[in-house]
Amino acid sequence: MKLHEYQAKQVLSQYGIPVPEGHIAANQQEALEAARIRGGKSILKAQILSGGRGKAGGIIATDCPEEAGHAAARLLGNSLVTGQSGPQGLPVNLVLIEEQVIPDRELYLGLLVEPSRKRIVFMASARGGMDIEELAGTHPDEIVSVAVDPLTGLLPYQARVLARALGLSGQLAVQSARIMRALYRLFVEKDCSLIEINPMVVTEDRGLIALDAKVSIDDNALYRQPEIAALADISQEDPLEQRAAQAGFSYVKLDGSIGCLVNGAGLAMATMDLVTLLGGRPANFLDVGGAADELRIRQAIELLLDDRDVKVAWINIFGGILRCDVVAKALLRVLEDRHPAIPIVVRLQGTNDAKARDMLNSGPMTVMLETELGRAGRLAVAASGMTGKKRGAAS
Amino acid sequence: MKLHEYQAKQVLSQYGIPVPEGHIAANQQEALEAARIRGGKSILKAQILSGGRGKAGGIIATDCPEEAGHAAARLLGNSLVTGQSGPQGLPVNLVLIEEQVIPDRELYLGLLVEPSRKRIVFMASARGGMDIEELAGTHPDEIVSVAVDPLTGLLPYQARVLARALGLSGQLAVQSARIMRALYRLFVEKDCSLIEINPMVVTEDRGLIALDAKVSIDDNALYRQPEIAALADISQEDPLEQRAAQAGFSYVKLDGSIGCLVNGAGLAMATMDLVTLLGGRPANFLDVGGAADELRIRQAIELLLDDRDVKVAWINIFGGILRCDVVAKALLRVLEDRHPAIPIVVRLQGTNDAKARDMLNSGPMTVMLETELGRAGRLAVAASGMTGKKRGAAS
Amino acid sequence: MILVDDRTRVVVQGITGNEATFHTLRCIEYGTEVVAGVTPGKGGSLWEERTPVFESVEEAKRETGATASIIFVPAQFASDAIIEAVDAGIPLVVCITEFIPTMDAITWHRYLQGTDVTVIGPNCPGIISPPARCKVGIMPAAIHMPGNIGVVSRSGTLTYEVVAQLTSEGIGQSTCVGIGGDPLPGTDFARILRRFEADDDTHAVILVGEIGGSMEQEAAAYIETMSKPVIAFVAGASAPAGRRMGHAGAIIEGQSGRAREKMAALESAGAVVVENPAEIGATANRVLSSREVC
Amino acid sequence: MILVDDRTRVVVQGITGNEATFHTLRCIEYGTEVVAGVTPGKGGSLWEERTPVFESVEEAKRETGATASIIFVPAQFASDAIIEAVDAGIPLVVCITEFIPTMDAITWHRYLQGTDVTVIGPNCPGIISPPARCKVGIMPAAIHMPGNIGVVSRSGTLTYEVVAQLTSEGIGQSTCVGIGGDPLPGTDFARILRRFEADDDTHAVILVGEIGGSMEQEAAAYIETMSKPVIAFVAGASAPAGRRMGHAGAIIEGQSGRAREKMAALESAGAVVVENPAEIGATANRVLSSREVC
Repeated sequence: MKLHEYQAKQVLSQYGIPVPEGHIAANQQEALEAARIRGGKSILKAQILSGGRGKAGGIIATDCPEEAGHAAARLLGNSLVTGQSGPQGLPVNLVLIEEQVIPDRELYLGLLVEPSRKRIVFMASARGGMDIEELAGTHPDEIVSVAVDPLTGLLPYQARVLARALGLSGQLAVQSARIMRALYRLFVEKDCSLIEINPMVVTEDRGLIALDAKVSIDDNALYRQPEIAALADISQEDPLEQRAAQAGFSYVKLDGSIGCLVNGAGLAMATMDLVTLLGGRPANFLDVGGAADELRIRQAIELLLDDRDVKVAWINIFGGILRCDVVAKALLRVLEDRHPAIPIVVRLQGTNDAKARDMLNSGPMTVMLETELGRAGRLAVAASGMTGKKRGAAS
Repeated sequence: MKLHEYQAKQVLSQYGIPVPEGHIAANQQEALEAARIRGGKSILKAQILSGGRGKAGGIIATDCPEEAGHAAARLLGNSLVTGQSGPQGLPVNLVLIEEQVIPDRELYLGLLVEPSRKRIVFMASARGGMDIEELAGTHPDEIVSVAVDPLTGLLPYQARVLARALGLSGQLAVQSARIMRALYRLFVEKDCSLIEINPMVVTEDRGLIALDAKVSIDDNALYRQPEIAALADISQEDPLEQRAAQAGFSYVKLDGSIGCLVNGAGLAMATMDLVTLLGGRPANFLDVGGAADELRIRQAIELLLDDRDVKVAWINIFGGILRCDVVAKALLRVLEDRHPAIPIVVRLQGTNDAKARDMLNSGPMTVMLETELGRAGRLAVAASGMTGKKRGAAS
Repeated sequence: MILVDDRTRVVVQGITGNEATFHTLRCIEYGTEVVAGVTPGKGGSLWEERTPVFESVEEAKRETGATASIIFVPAQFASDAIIEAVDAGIPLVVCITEFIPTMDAITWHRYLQGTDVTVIGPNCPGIISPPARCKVGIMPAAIHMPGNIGVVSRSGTLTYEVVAQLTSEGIGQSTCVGIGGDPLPGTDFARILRRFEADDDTHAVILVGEIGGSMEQEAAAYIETMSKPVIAFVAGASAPAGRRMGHAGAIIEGQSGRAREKMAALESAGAVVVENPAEIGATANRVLSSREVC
Repeated sequence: MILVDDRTRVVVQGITGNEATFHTLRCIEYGTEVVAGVTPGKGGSLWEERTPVFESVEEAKRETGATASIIFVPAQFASDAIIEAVDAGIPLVVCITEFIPTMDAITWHRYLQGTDVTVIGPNCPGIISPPARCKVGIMPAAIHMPGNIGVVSRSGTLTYEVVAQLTSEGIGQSTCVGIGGDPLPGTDFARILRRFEADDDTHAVILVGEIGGSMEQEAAAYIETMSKPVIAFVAGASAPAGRRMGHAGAIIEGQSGRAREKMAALESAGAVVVENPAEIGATANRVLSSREVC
């Protein structure tokens, strides 16, 4: 789960990490008032859960409160399309109005969990302000990483290594050590999966300030982070993804036309890969999960049918715990209720597959049964080509 | 550093561990008022830093506030001699007036640092109320110990093992796990060296309550525990030990007549052992420490001279960092200032010992010089026999 | 075979739960020797009127000589269960539980450092060894067939798919290990490959990877030194970057997480990389026939 | 000799402090190869116009090939210094610093678990090996004499006393190790005895214990298996129970902490136990002559 910038800064602030002074506004009036607190210049930042806001016009420097009010009015209520937001963009419901901070230098400080080291790792670079992936490409030697032992936490000597990487000495090094200890504590106590402060700026009069901040939380730990979980902003999610999340599916909307319903993440990815390899385009990733029962399978099928981009549905189930006949029963029920117009390719293997096939063979003609994975994939792709044209012509 | 029972219970309470309701009183009037809050019966407990208070009459059950006031008056301002307090006893300056708790069962729960395992260890027994050393002697199988990994803290499965050792199940086991987690956190966060809750009682209506509590703090960590350090009660220390502590010496008052001044703890113990082996009795353990300079040596010599039990002073220095000539200089200065009446045996070995001996050979006759350890010991013991009689006769 | 054999004695942590009961019965049906269960508060009882339940793993091990554990407890208790098994001296721990917080995984990974314990999972189907008829997991046993091919995978059902393809081609398995889909799995490809390489019963290995992390690249470094053929598939070639694909670990963050990079690393290490997931069995058949492995 | 020899290259942590400067100069005078110092904020400078100072132990090791470290930093920074040395790959760490909180010691002890690093101290005089003219410590060098007797002790000046007695009896030392007076020393008697037993240059060992803990009893268990004679003294026979005698670890808590119990354990393990601290040298002479060790 990602936090908005303003939420991330609130959390940082709770841990004693300096952030710019700022207020959040949901409409022009609030923005105007917030900017008046600032007095003259301020910075407006659209609160969407995506990077690349600057280039997309989501960050605006203003010279007076009135200008801030107007800029807020332009941003609020509209969608902002960034390089990372997807083509529909994301709705701007809040803007953050902050003081303008004049940086001497821009630094990078990030914390993440590195799978190969199995530790929380600090990444630091004196070249802040640019994307870390980009920095890793152009200046890999200027990123220093330090893995933290969970037994000891960040050690003083490690904080010194990081401060040197950031080019800090004296009081600034002492302040950075304090900030890094606080960040580590925050990361652990709030079950973060990522904290990125980019840029962390050095100011002449106020030392280090976290000018921008990204915080992501480990979804598996939200059960013990009720305060964080309450910060979730579902307006930033695709409606189908919201629905899938509520039903407990792993679902990712993609831009193709073949809706895939699969049990298991690996098989679901392999199904997408096969579709793509055969020249089709998957409309989604959908893993119904190990604990799926008839109701959940029905909900998943309906999710596919409700996606207007889906021209063919492919149900690809390898029955283990989940029995194939349960899937067949769910499908028959949906077919009966909704009489879907799109073709449905069904591939059932494993527990009770013969029984399931018998059930479906006596069902409606829109279901194409195939037991072998490759042939089922070719059926789905072929059907998407046909129906894509047919439906396209009809619309 | 040891905490008084009332202080220990305050700390426990801060960590959410249930303790009896109680108030502290420094005089009869306060005791009366505190007992009135209780209403009828209450328990009076003399606050001294020593065990064995019960047998010594320091814990009194009273039936009405007036009785409590009178009992407090009897205890306060007097010394209480217990089996562990030494013959002079310890002054009672405060009494704790507590509600009477009716226990169903008495349990034992302790935490300490076990040197061989290098971990904090929980000790638990369903046989509370008796001394753990005694219990270890009579019922070793009924003490369960669990070592805690500092990486993980007390694990849920370990808390279950301990709860079973305490004979607790259901809600009481859940409560005990909560208490044990809190105790571990307290132990670590406050740099404890010992926590003992004996007895922890099971009550019918209020679950577990810490009826008595001992907490000791690691002296080496007091620099980072200012709140705890402020709780120190020097009234419970021997005046000479107080003075030594202020000067930064390791000093323990003993009941003999040969005052020993040594550099290094091991050599100081060996010096005492040698004195004892030769039939003498050491008046003290005194390690002036590695960083001793002339001033500190002078302070140490004066400490010995000010101890009225000291009939002979034995200065036993193995010069390493500490130069023997510095010791000689300090000694000559004290001799000049105070002209002590008791004999002084001096044994100096190591750095600059020849120079030191030259300095002392031209000094006053009360100094007996000897370089070999065994002979120096025999001189000191022999002198204590003579002067013990002489001074005894003179007094 | 690796990790399990016909002397493996299993303790089931959380045995009295519904899911645990279902799968434990399937394990026993297959032939696994399940000697004990552990459910705090139910010690002293008999599970399904056959298997003794203990208060702790330590007690279970002491009383029954268990040599492996399988964990079915809920996510918030699973890390404690893993460490309890380690502390009890169980050398092989299979953790089926899904959704364990990463911070907990960091702790028990550190705890395992310097021990000889192998943790399979979490969020995995477990281990099955058809020649030993030993299953410590939740995979459908029926699709397996005894043989000489090792399978190691980050997935559940995709492994079943691969195994079913192998079996339908007449290629039996020595041991199939699902190491799980979490970002910090207890063990990794390289360590399992090392065991297969040293195992006389295994003649070739199928590796089923996926996007995210760099475990396939680390495996590739070891594959270069292996004498036995490795056939590899990496799921997620069509997955978009930055999105989590079901498994907590299946997310492309940076170059090394992409399927293309993983496949390239495996291929250049000498593995036969299959692009089409429907052709893993057939490719295995072709490769193994040509190398006369089976 | 053990732990150090004439190839030992020492880095001094906290070299620019007064005490560190004094003792480092003494080490160099004796013959120790001090190759680097570390003081954060002073990296790049030269200590006493001769030895390079670095920002970190890692850098010092990389640049100078240091093989041992000696720590003089204040107590609140000492645990960090120990772990920094371990992380830098220094296999021998001598910590002179006194007054380290026990909670910190618990942490770095856990950190050392599973590593091959030897920590001598804290609160110790260090190590000296007269035949190698290598001193990584603060003991007065002049009292030592090259020879074949190993000395291991929990004390500082009492060790000097014992060594001076040995030297005056004409008995030289292979290596003298002060493991320190803290309750949780980095290493213990048994581990040092094991090294002496394996060391061809050492023919017998003097062990100087004291009250508190049970390290002498653990040593006794090993002494039973030793081929070389051990002469032991335990300080604190006349100390009262429950009082801390200078050293944080020297406090009698329970039976096993008493000198009498320790002496009995050592004696029944075959060590020659000396009661009179003034007779350790003479006893050594007698024992060693009779066994023809020297």
